[in-house]
Amino acid sequence: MSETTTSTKHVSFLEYQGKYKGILGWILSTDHKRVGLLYLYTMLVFFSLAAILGLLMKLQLIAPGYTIMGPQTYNAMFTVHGIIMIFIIVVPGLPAVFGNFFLPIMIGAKDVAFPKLNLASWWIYIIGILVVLSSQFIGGWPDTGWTFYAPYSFRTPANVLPALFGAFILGFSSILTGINFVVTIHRMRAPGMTWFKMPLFPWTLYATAWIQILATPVIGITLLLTVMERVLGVGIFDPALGGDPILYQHLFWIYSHPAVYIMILPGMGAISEILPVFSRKRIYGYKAIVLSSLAIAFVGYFVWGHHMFTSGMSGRALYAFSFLTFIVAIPSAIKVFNWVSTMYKGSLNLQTPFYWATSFIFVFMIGGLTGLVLGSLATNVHVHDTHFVVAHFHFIVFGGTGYAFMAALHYWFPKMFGRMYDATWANTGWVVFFAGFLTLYLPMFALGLQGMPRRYYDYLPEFHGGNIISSLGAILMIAGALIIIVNLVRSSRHGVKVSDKNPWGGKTLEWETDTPPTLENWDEIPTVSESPYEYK
Amino acid sequence: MILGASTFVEGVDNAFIFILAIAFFFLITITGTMIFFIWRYNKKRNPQPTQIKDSVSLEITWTVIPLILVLGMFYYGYVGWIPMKKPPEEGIVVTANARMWSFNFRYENGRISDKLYVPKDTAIIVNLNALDVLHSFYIPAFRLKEDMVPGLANNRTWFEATKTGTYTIFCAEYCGLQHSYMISEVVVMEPDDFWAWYDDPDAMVMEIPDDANLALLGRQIVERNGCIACHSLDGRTLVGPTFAGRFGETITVITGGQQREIVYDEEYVKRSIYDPDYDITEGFRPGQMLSYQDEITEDEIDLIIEFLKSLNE
Amino acid sequence: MENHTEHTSHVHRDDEGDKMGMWLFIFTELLLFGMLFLIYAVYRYKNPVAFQLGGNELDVFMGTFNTVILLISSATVAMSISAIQKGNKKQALALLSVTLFIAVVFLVNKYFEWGAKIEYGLYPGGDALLELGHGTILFFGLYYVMSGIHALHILIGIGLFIYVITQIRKEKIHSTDYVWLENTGLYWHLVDLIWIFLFPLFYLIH
Amino acid sequence: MSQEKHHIVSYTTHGIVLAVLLLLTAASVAVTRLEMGPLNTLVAMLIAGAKAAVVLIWFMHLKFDNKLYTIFTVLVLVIFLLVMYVTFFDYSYR
Repeated sequence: MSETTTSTKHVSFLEYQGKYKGILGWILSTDHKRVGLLYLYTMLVFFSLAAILGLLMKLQLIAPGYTIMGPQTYNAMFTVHGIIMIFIIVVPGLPAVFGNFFLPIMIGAKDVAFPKLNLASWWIYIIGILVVLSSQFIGGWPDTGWTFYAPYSFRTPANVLPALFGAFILGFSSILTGINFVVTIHRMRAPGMTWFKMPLFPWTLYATAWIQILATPVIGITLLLTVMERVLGVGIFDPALGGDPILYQHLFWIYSHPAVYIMILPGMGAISEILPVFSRKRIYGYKAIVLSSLAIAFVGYFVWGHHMFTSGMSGRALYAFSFLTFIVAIPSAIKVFNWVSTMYKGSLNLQTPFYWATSFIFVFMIGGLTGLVLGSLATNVHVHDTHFVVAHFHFIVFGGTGYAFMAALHYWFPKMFGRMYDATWANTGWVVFFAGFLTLYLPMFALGLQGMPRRYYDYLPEFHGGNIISSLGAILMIAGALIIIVNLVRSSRHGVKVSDKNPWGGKTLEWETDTPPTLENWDEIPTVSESPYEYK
Repeated sequence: MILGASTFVEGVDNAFIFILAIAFFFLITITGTMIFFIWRYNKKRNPQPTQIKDSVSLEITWTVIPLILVLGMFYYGYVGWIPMKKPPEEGIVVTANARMWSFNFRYENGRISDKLYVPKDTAIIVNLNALDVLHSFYIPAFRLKEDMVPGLANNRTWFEATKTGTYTIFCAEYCGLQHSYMISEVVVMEPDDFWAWYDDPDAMVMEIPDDANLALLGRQIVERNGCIACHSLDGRTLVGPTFAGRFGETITVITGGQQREIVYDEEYVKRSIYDPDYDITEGFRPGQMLSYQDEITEDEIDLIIEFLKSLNE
Repeated sequence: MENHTEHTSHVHRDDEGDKMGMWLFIFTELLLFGMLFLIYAVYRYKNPVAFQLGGNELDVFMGTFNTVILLISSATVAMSISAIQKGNKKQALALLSVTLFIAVVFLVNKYFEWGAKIEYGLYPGGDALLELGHGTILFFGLYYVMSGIHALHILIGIGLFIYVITQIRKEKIHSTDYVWLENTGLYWHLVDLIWIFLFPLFYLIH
Repeated sequence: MSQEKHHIVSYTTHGIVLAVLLLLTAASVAVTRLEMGPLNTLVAMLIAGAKAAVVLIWFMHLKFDNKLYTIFTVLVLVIFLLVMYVTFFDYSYR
C-alpha cells in the first residue's frame, strides 16, 4: 500500500490518469505540460504541410516557365505557406511549446497562472487553424501573400476571408498566452527567485509576452478592417474611396515587426540556456542579455517602417526609421558576443543541442548582418521586395527561430518524454539539414542582388543558375528535416529510458524535477538562493 | 557588383561595399572564434572549465564599437539614397501607368509606348501612376525602386541613365496572377536617337499607308497595351478569354446577370475595351479588367479588329 | 493506476493575479482602439474639412446624452464594488441593475442613431454617402467601425453584468471573493474610457 | 497570499468623481461652441484626456492599487503615443 502511494505521487504527467481517458485526457487537460505538447504535435503536423508547400514551390522554380503548377496555384501556395509558417508555427513557436512546458517549472511553479485559459488558448488556436484551412473547401485558397496588402486583398476574386478571420482568431490565442505568462512570472516565482535570479528563457518569454499583449491587437484590428473592407466596403484602406493603402502597411508592420521579435526572442532565450550547460560555465553577461532583450522588445515597436522603404512614405520618415533600425541591431550583436564569450575557456560537451546552438549563432549572424543591408536606405531600395529579403527573413525566422526550436527540442527532449533520442541519427539529421539550409537560402541572396523580385512564379533566364542550386538545396534540407523528425518521433516512444533527473548537468530548476515531471512538477515548491548557471 | 547604368549606382554600391565588408569581417571572425573554441576547449582537451567574471567595460566596448559601425552604415546608406529623393527641376517628364499586369509610358507630347525610351545623361522624372492595385517600378541596373500606389498624390521618382542599352523593368510589388510577367524594358539611347524617336511624326499621327499591313499594326497596339498578358494568342485560357479564333463566332456572355448569346463583332470588341464589365464571357470573372477609354482610340480599335480577324486564319 | 482521485488538483487562488490579467487584457483593448484612433488622426489630418462637415451631421444631443449615462453607469459600477466590499449585497445588486439598464439604453440610442443615418443612405456603400467626397466616406466609415466595435463591447459588457448579478445572487461573489465583479468593473470603465474619446472626436469637434 | 487589505472607496468619493466628470463633459460641449480654429481639437482632446485620467485614477483604482499597474499603464500610453508620433513622421512630411 505504501508503495502504491509513493508511485501515485511520482507518476509522470505523461501517464497520469485524470478525469478523462485517452485522447480526451490530453485535449481537455489543463496541465501546462500537456498543453505544451499539444502545441508541439499540432505544429509538427502543420510545419510538415507548409514545408511540403515550400518544397513544391522550389520545384516549380527549378526551371523557368511552367514546371509543375500554374501561377494561380503557385500564388496560393506561397500565401498558405506564409500564413501557416508565420501565424501557426513561428509566432506561437517556442512560447507555446517550450514556454508552456518549462516556464512554470523553471520558475518553480506548479502551473501557469490561468491553466484553463491556457487550454482555451490552444483550442482557440485549433479553431483559428481550422478557419484558415476551411478556405480550401469553401471557395479555394487565398492568393494575397501572408501580408494581405491593400488594395489587392479586397480586389482579388480569390477567397481571402477565411484566412483573414483565421489569422484574427490566432491572434487571440497569442494574446492569451502572453497574458498568462506575464501574470505567471509576476505572481508565481518560487521563494527567493528575484527578478535577476530568474533564468534567461523566462526572461525572454517575459519580454515576448509583452509584445504579444501590446502588438497583437494591432494586427487584429487591421485584419478586421480588411474583412470589413471586403464585405462592406467601408473605404478605410481603399484608394477608390479615399483610403490610403500605405496606412494599411503602417498598421500591418506596427504588429508584424514586433512579431519578428516574438519569433526570435524566445529562441535567443533557449540558446542562452543551452550554451552554459554544454560549456559548463556561467552565462557570460547575464544582465547584458536581460537588458538587451528588454531593449529589443521596446525599440522593436518603432522600427516597422523599414519594411516600407519604397512604399511611397515621406523621406523624413524613411531616415528616421533607418536610424532606429540600426539602433535595434545593437542588442542582438551584444547577445552574440556574450554567447561566444560563454564558450571561452569552457569545457565544451559536443552534443546535438550544442551543435544546433552554435549553428544557430552562425545562421543568425548571417540573417542579422544581411539585415543591416536591408536597414540601410540606399541598399534597401535595390534589394527590397527581391529574393534577398526572402533569404534574409528565412535566415532569421527559420535559421533563427527554427534552429533555436531544434536546439531546445533536443535539449529538453529527455525531460519531456523521459526517453533519449538516437544521437547519431540526430547529428546526421543536423548535418544534412544544415547543408541543405545553406544551399537553399544562400543563392537567394545572389538572386536578390541580381534583381529577381520575390513572389515570382516565373523568371528570366538570367536567374536560372541560382534557382537550380536553391531548389536542390530545398530537397536536401527536407531530407534532413525528415531524418530529424523521424528520429525524434520514434525516440519519443521507443528511445532509451532516462531516469536521471539531470542528464546534461544543467543548473536551472527544470533539472531538479522528476524525469518526466509529475503532474504538479514539485512535491514542495523549491526555494532559490543562487542565481542560475552557477557552475563552479 | 552587378551591371549598373545610372547616376545612383555609385552611391548605392559604395553602401553595399561598406556594409558587406564589415558584415563579412564579423561573420568570419566570430565564426572562426567559435570554431577555435570548439577545438580548443572541447571536453577532451579542456576537462576543467574556468569561470570568468562578467566585465562591464567589455560589454561597453562591444556595444560602442558596433554602434559606431552601424552609424557609419546609416551614413553611407543615407548618402547613397538622398539623391533618389531629390528630383532635379528640369528633365523629361514621363508618366508610367501600371495596371494588372503591364506598364505603359506616356510622354509629354502625348506619345505612348510600352517600353520606356530615354536619352542618356538626361534627367528623367517618372510620375508613377497605378490604376488598380500596388505595383512597384524597379530597374535593378539603375538601383531604382519605388512603389506605385493608387491614389497617392505626388508619387514619383527620377533617374539619369549613364550607359546606352536595354535594361529590364520589373514590377516588384506582388500584384496577382501574372505578377512575374509584368516586365518591361527601359531603352537608353543617345540623345539624338531619342529625339528622333520622340519627334517621329509617324508615331504621333496615325497615317496608314494604303498598302500597310493593318493586322500587324493592330498587333503592335495589342502588345503595347499589354493585352496579351491576359488574353492569349494561341487559344490558351489565361485571365481573360483568348483572342485566337473568336472573331465572328457566336459566344455566350453574362450581361447584367442575364446570360445571352451574341456575336463577337466590331461592336462587341469596342464595348469590351471601353466597358469591360458590361459583357462577361461565360466562365470568367468580372472586375478583372479596367476600361481603356482614354488610352486606346477608336481608330486603334479598328486596327485591333483587323488583327483579331487575322487570327482566324 | 486507476485511483488517483485523492489527488486534489490544487485550487490556486490569486485575486491579485486575476486582476493583473484583466489589466493586461485592457492594455490589448487600448492598443486595439488606439490603432483606430491612429487611423482617425491620419484621415482627419488629410481631410480636415470633410471631417468637420461630417461631425456636423451627427446629433450632439444624442452623443452628450450617451456620454452622460455612460459616465453614470461607470460610477454605479465603481460603487457596487464598494458595496460588495462592505458586504452589502442588496445595494450592490441595485447598483449593478442600474448599470445594466444604462447599458441597454445606450444600445437602444445607438440603434436609433444608426437607423436614422442608414435611412438617409449614409452607410458604407450607401448611395447618399458615395455621392459625398472621399473625406466624408472615410469619416462615416470610421464612425460606423469605431462606434460599432464600441457597441460590441457594450454588448459583451451586458453579458458580463448578467453573469455577475447571478453570481452575486448565488453568493458566489461576496465580500471576500469579488474579483469577478472587480474585473467586470475594470472592463466597463475601459468601455467608458473609449467613449470619452469617441465622443469629442465624432460629435464635438467641428 | 492574495488577501492583501483592500481600500474601500466611499460613495461620496465616487459621487464627487462623477460630478467632476459630468462637469468636464459639460465644459467640453460648451467649448465647442467657441470658434477657436485648430485649438478646438486640442482643447477637446485635453478635456477628454483629463476625464480619462480621472476614470483611470479613481474608478479604476490606480490610486489605491499596486503601483505596478500605474507603471504599466503609463508605459502602454507612452508606447502608443510614440507609435502615433512616429507614424506622423510619414504623414506630416509627405
